Amino acid sequence: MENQLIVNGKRTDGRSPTELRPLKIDVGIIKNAAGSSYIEHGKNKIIVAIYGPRDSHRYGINIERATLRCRYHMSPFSTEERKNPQPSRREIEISKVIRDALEPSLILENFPKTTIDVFVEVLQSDGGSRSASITAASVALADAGIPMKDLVEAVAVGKVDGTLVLDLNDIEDKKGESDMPVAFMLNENKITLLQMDGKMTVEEFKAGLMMAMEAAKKIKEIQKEALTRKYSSGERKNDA
Amino acid sequence: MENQLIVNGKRTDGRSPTELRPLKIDVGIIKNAAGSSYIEHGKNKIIVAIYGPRDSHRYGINIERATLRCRYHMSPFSTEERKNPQPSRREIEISKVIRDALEPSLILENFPKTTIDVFVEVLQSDGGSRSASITAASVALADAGIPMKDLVEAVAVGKVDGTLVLDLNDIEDKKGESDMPVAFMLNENKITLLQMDGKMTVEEFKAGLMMAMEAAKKIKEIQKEALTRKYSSGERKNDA
Amino acid sequence: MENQLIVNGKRTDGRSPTELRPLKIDVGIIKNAAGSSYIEHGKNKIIVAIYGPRDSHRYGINIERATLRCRYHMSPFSTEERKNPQPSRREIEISKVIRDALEPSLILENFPKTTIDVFVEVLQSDGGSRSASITAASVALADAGIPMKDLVEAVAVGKVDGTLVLDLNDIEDKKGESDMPVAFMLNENKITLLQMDGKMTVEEFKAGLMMAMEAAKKIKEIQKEALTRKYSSGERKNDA
Amino acid sequence: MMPRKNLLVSAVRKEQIIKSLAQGKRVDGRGLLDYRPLNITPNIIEKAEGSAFVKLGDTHVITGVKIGVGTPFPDTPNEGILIVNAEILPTASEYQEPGPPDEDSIELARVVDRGIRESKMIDFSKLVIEPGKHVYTVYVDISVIGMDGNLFDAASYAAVVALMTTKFYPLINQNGTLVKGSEKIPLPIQDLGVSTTFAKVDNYIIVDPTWEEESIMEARLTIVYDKNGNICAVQKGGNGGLLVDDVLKIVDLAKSKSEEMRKVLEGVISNA
Amino acid sequence: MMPRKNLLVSAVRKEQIIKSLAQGKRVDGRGLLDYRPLNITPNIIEKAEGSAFVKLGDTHVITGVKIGVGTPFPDTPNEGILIVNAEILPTASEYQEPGPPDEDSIELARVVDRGIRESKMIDFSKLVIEPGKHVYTVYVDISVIGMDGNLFDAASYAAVVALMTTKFYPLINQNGTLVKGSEKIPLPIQDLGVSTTFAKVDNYIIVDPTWEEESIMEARLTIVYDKNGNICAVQKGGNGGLLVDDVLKIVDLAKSKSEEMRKVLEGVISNA
Amino acid sequence: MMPRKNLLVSAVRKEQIIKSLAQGKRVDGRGLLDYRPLNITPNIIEKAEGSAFVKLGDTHVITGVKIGVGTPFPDTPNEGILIVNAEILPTASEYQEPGPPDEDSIELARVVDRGIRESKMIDFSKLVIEPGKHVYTVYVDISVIGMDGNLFDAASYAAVVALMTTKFYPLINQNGTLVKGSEKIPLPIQDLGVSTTFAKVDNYIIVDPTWEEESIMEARLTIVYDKNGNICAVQKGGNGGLLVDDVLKIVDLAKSKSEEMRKVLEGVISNA
Repeated sequence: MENQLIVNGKRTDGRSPTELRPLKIDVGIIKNAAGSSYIEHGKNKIIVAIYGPRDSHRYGINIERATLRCRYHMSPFSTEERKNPQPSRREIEISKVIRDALEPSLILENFPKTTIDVFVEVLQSDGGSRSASITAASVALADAGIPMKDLVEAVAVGKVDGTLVLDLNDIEDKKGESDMPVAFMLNENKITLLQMDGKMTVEEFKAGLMMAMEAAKKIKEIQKEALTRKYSSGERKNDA
Repeated sequence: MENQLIVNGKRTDGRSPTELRPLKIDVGIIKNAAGSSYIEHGKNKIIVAIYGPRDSHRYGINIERATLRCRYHMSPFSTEERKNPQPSRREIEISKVIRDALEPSLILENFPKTTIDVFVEVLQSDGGSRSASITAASVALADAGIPMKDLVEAVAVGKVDGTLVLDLNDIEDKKGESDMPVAFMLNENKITLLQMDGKMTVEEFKAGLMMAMEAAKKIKEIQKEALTRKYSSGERKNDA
Repeated sequence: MENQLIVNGKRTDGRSPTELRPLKIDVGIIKNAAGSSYIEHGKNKIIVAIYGPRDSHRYGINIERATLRCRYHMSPFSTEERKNPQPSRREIEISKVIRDALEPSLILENFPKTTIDVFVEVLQSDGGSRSASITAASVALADAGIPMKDLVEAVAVGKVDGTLVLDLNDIEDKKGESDMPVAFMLNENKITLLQMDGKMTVEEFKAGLMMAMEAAKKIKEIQKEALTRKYSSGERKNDA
Repeated sequence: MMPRKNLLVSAVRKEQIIKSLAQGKRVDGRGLLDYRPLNITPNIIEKAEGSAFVKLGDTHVITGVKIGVGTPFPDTPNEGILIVNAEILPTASEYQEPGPPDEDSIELARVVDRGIRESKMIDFSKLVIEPGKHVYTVYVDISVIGMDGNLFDAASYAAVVALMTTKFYPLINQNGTLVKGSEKIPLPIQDLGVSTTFAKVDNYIIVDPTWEEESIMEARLTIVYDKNGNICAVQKGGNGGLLVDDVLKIVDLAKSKSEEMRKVLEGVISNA
Repeated sequence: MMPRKNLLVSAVRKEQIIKSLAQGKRVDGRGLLDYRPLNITPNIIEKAEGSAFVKLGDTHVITGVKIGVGTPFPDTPNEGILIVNAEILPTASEYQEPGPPDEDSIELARVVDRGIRESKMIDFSKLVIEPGKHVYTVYVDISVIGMDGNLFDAASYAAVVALMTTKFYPLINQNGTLVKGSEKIPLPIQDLGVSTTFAKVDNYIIVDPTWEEESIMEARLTIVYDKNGNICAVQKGGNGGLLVDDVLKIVDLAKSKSEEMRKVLEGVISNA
Repeated sequence: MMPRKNLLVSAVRKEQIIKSLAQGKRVDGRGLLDYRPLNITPNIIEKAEGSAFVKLGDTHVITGVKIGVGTPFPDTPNEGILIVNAEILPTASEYQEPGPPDEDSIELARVVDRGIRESKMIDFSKLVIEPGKHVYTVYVDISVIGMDGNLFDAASYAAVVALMTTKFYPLINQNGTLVKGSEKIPLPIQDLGVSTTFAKVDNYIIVDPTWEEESIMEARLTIVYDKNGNICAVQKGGNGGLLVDDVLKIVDLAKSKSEEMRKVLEGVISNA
């Protein structure tokens, strides 16, 4: 039963092991935000809004650089079973790792004593919602004009029916042998998020990393197109 | 069964449709407060204390006028079934609409950067506790010497057994067809609170509004008497 | 059945009515803390860390002296049944009475506008955990170099099978007739904590107080030895 | 307890808004009694039994409906349960802090709840699986994504469209076990309450206020009409007052406006 | 964790208070061992099974008693349940912020609870409906409306009077269903713990301290005596110490004072 | 949502640390790939079914294991339950405020949880008392007492040693009642995941970073290996990035290092 997730080299949704799910990004969808984006990645539907940099009066704020805050949150209707609207421990951990994934790409020294907020709302969740959130958030940060060294893109790899596969969907995430989301800053050849659970040999781990990196290159093209689409349409926001 | 709430033109507590329940107000009952009042309206027993204006050090405080805060809270023993002491969503909404009902009457520009607190405690609840709270709070604000354009008084009207009635008691509130609390600033011919649920025709709505306004005039007399009683007894507080 | 707690003058753990349980104190066990201590008193295993004096930016901080804060907390594994990690009402009350027990001994005027934190963690609880916490906290405060008039030591007395006994263990605390923890500043002949529940005659109460005071003298010796042990070993911290 | 921070509207801008109203026009070009463009997408969340994405100008709201099973309240053993919850997300505006629902979110949920409940939109007596034991719970969750005024109408439209287009698998009691039915069914809908919101800015009564307009308004009045022209929910908002005559006038305006909006909503639903 | 803000008493006022004590008088005219006027109104809340409004000078406390049905604790299947809860309301003083119970409210509830429990006031073995399954839960809710010192005694008096005057409908097990009895019954009362509170200000021991006095006191001692003259609860308060001799003296003073207050409470109850 | 305050490391100190690393040594004298002294005391809490006190340098962690009875999750009726909870106590450092678990505590608990769960350390199918009704709940509570870096490894070692040395009374179903067995049994252990943590400071990869090192690191990588040499959990930490080559290198380093630490842990356990 369990090894029915890949049949004749095709996955439950018809993809090959190294194929990405459909991925679509829109930029600049929320009026009040400094930057925003909307991503559909598989069945994930996620919205990201950036607020800031804004002066922070919080005691203990960093006086040398902007402080990045991040909230990853799932709407109650985003999951099969209704989700309690209160942040779960899972959401709190993911908020942290998303922040850690984005921060290396940003030049925060330009905005001392300020806060930059990344608000991620998962309207519908599928496998890989944290990866999709990072991909979308990086675009939204670019839309907000936050100076960055590179875009960040994320995708998961994992092992399903003993096979390495790219970009796990919900059922593969739950029933597969392992799941490993990775985020990249490709220009610098850097990894900014890396988590794994399940079991993998060292060789599988290394091969999976390379598979994820190849996919990240494709995702980066989609990110750039989304930004170009907005900024070539003459809606360019002032950097101020 | 249901149309037993009015029998021979008399309501469950013997009143006629346009009759107010007994209403009694005392002023200045809490030593530490800037102003205070106690109201009995039907079986409602409610205490209101005013603190402030006091300097506020809260970030984001209004620098042009006083900020009005309001808490409406029910004691655990105030209801038939013991009420959980934590504020319910109902109490939070009512706190807000009471604040919005009182604020138009106050001249808050006199006290920039300060906070004025209205603390309402329902010791025993009956139908119309939010209306009684507003009536009492306005008197307590006057007792505190907060400059005001007019007193605010509130009362509910509603439909019971197809008849428009004034000042619903508990059972009428629960079993009747509709309930509409209204607060007035009579001098300016203004409505500062208006809520309704249940069903009413447009004509009933309009007639109900007029019925409430007539009752508000009577309530205003009781408010004024309560204030006169205190301030003629020589206990007058300094405005400072 | 119930009067089996003392048999032939011996208690459940073999002690005589006026005998202390084994009591051991270590000083200076947490690297980051300004002061710290570890106490084993019966089966109680408790750690105390002191942080501060540190500048406080809290609104309303005392500008004439240091503000003492205290948290008494039980680890989830410290009790027979797993304890919910959230602070219970019991823990909140005990935090308060411990603070009140320690404060009279400290010269807080030396550190205006600062906060001194006393963090008590009960790793394993037995009867008398609040008393042991006070005994340990006073030593930790000395270790932190907070100037004090005297050490504070605490111990409980109570009535078990009609007999006055010293230093109740868990079963005596739960099944005995009364429990009375007392804290002393012996130099000044003062009591800084005193609670009691259960029933005692006035005579028993007075005799119990004296019994506790005698025990406190012994505990004070152990406190002093612990401090001497650390400070004679050349690890002395600078007062700065 | 504390009022939310309002949008700061400069004195110059305020004057401009009022001057425009005096000339019968809003600063965004609308007439005083015109709604902003309203765009409603039903079934946007496949994982929910019902959903709708409403764009009312730049006010964006998504509502999802989930159907669960619950125990009825002891005093209504023969009725299903309605739970309405709203969160004004921190994405919505720079003044919205993340955290548990604030008073504005709670008020929003409660007003939408009353509109659904008091219009008798759903026949809750038909949402009983086993009397006193198992009933359906209808969760209506409102997420405000973007904030530009008139949240009540946008959230209400999203909620009613989501409910009208909800389809769910019924549960059937087979020898004491609840078994999922084979075909999805709609909710037992019997009415449709339509919300309209008016604001008084200076001396002018306008419909569908933007946030800017709300920030300088005297007060706001939301009225829900059922299909028979009865008023079934009213909520005044804002820290000013309304003349008694304003209220009487708004009630009439709302009646005709609600009929207009009812047609829009019914159109969306029939095309869903 | 943090101490409450105390009333700020000026140095001049403090001197005045102490000078007065030296002359055997409080600044409000009382003797050192006199209570303020005590006014107790039982049955003030009709919706509660028991209630009392206590005015001890300007310290005002209302306590309500509600009787509910609950499941007994596993280790005491044959005992009813007591739940004491206190809130120092924000109406009580300018230092009281609204919010969940602070440490002072919690301490107050716990000290009143111990006074009731340890004096064996209520025979909980008689509050069982079905052993191990259904017992009565006695909720004692204390609302402090006005704060002027000595909350412990005021709250304790309000609680014991409310309990002594409680009347409730018993529940009777009829073939597995709990049915309301036809006539109200009182709680099974077997004792009455009486609280008295002393404070040490400068070198003087006084009873029933006002807030002003509490703000400059060394420490406070509350003692509860049962009807047989046993001590059943003690609580020291305040951030100073008491001499051992003070404690010994207060214990004796409290005994006679508690007999005096017991008569007052019994008078109120018998007239209720 | 907000990052924790880090230790403030002066520029001079930072330079000193890096200069030392360039010479193949840590400022505390260790080699780049050496752990600090590791001291583990099992069974330190008699009231817990399992416990361990771990000192990894000045990072001190106590973990207690409690076994309770619970209802299995509906989708896993034949499995026991694991609940891992961590609190970085305010005793641990001056930056740790008391309060509900912060994001660092939650991340710590979740990473330890994954290490236990994904290594298949415990055979949860053997922790069932009655399928679908009663299963054992294994509570792993982590209290961080002192903080000096590398919490993940210290907490993980404390957790696995506590679990390996846990002994508890089984519950036996006798005619529908759960009865305590007469002899304690161990948990059904089938593997042992070993965590190792590496950090990148300047251009150097080091193991077991101190807090000072973590405060100036680029990033951190924690890897858990099972007994067969499979990776079963990974967590990158820190607000910088790691070169892809660094990750590949660390994975290999971690494998041999985990074998070394496995021997240490097994030694402790076999002597317990």
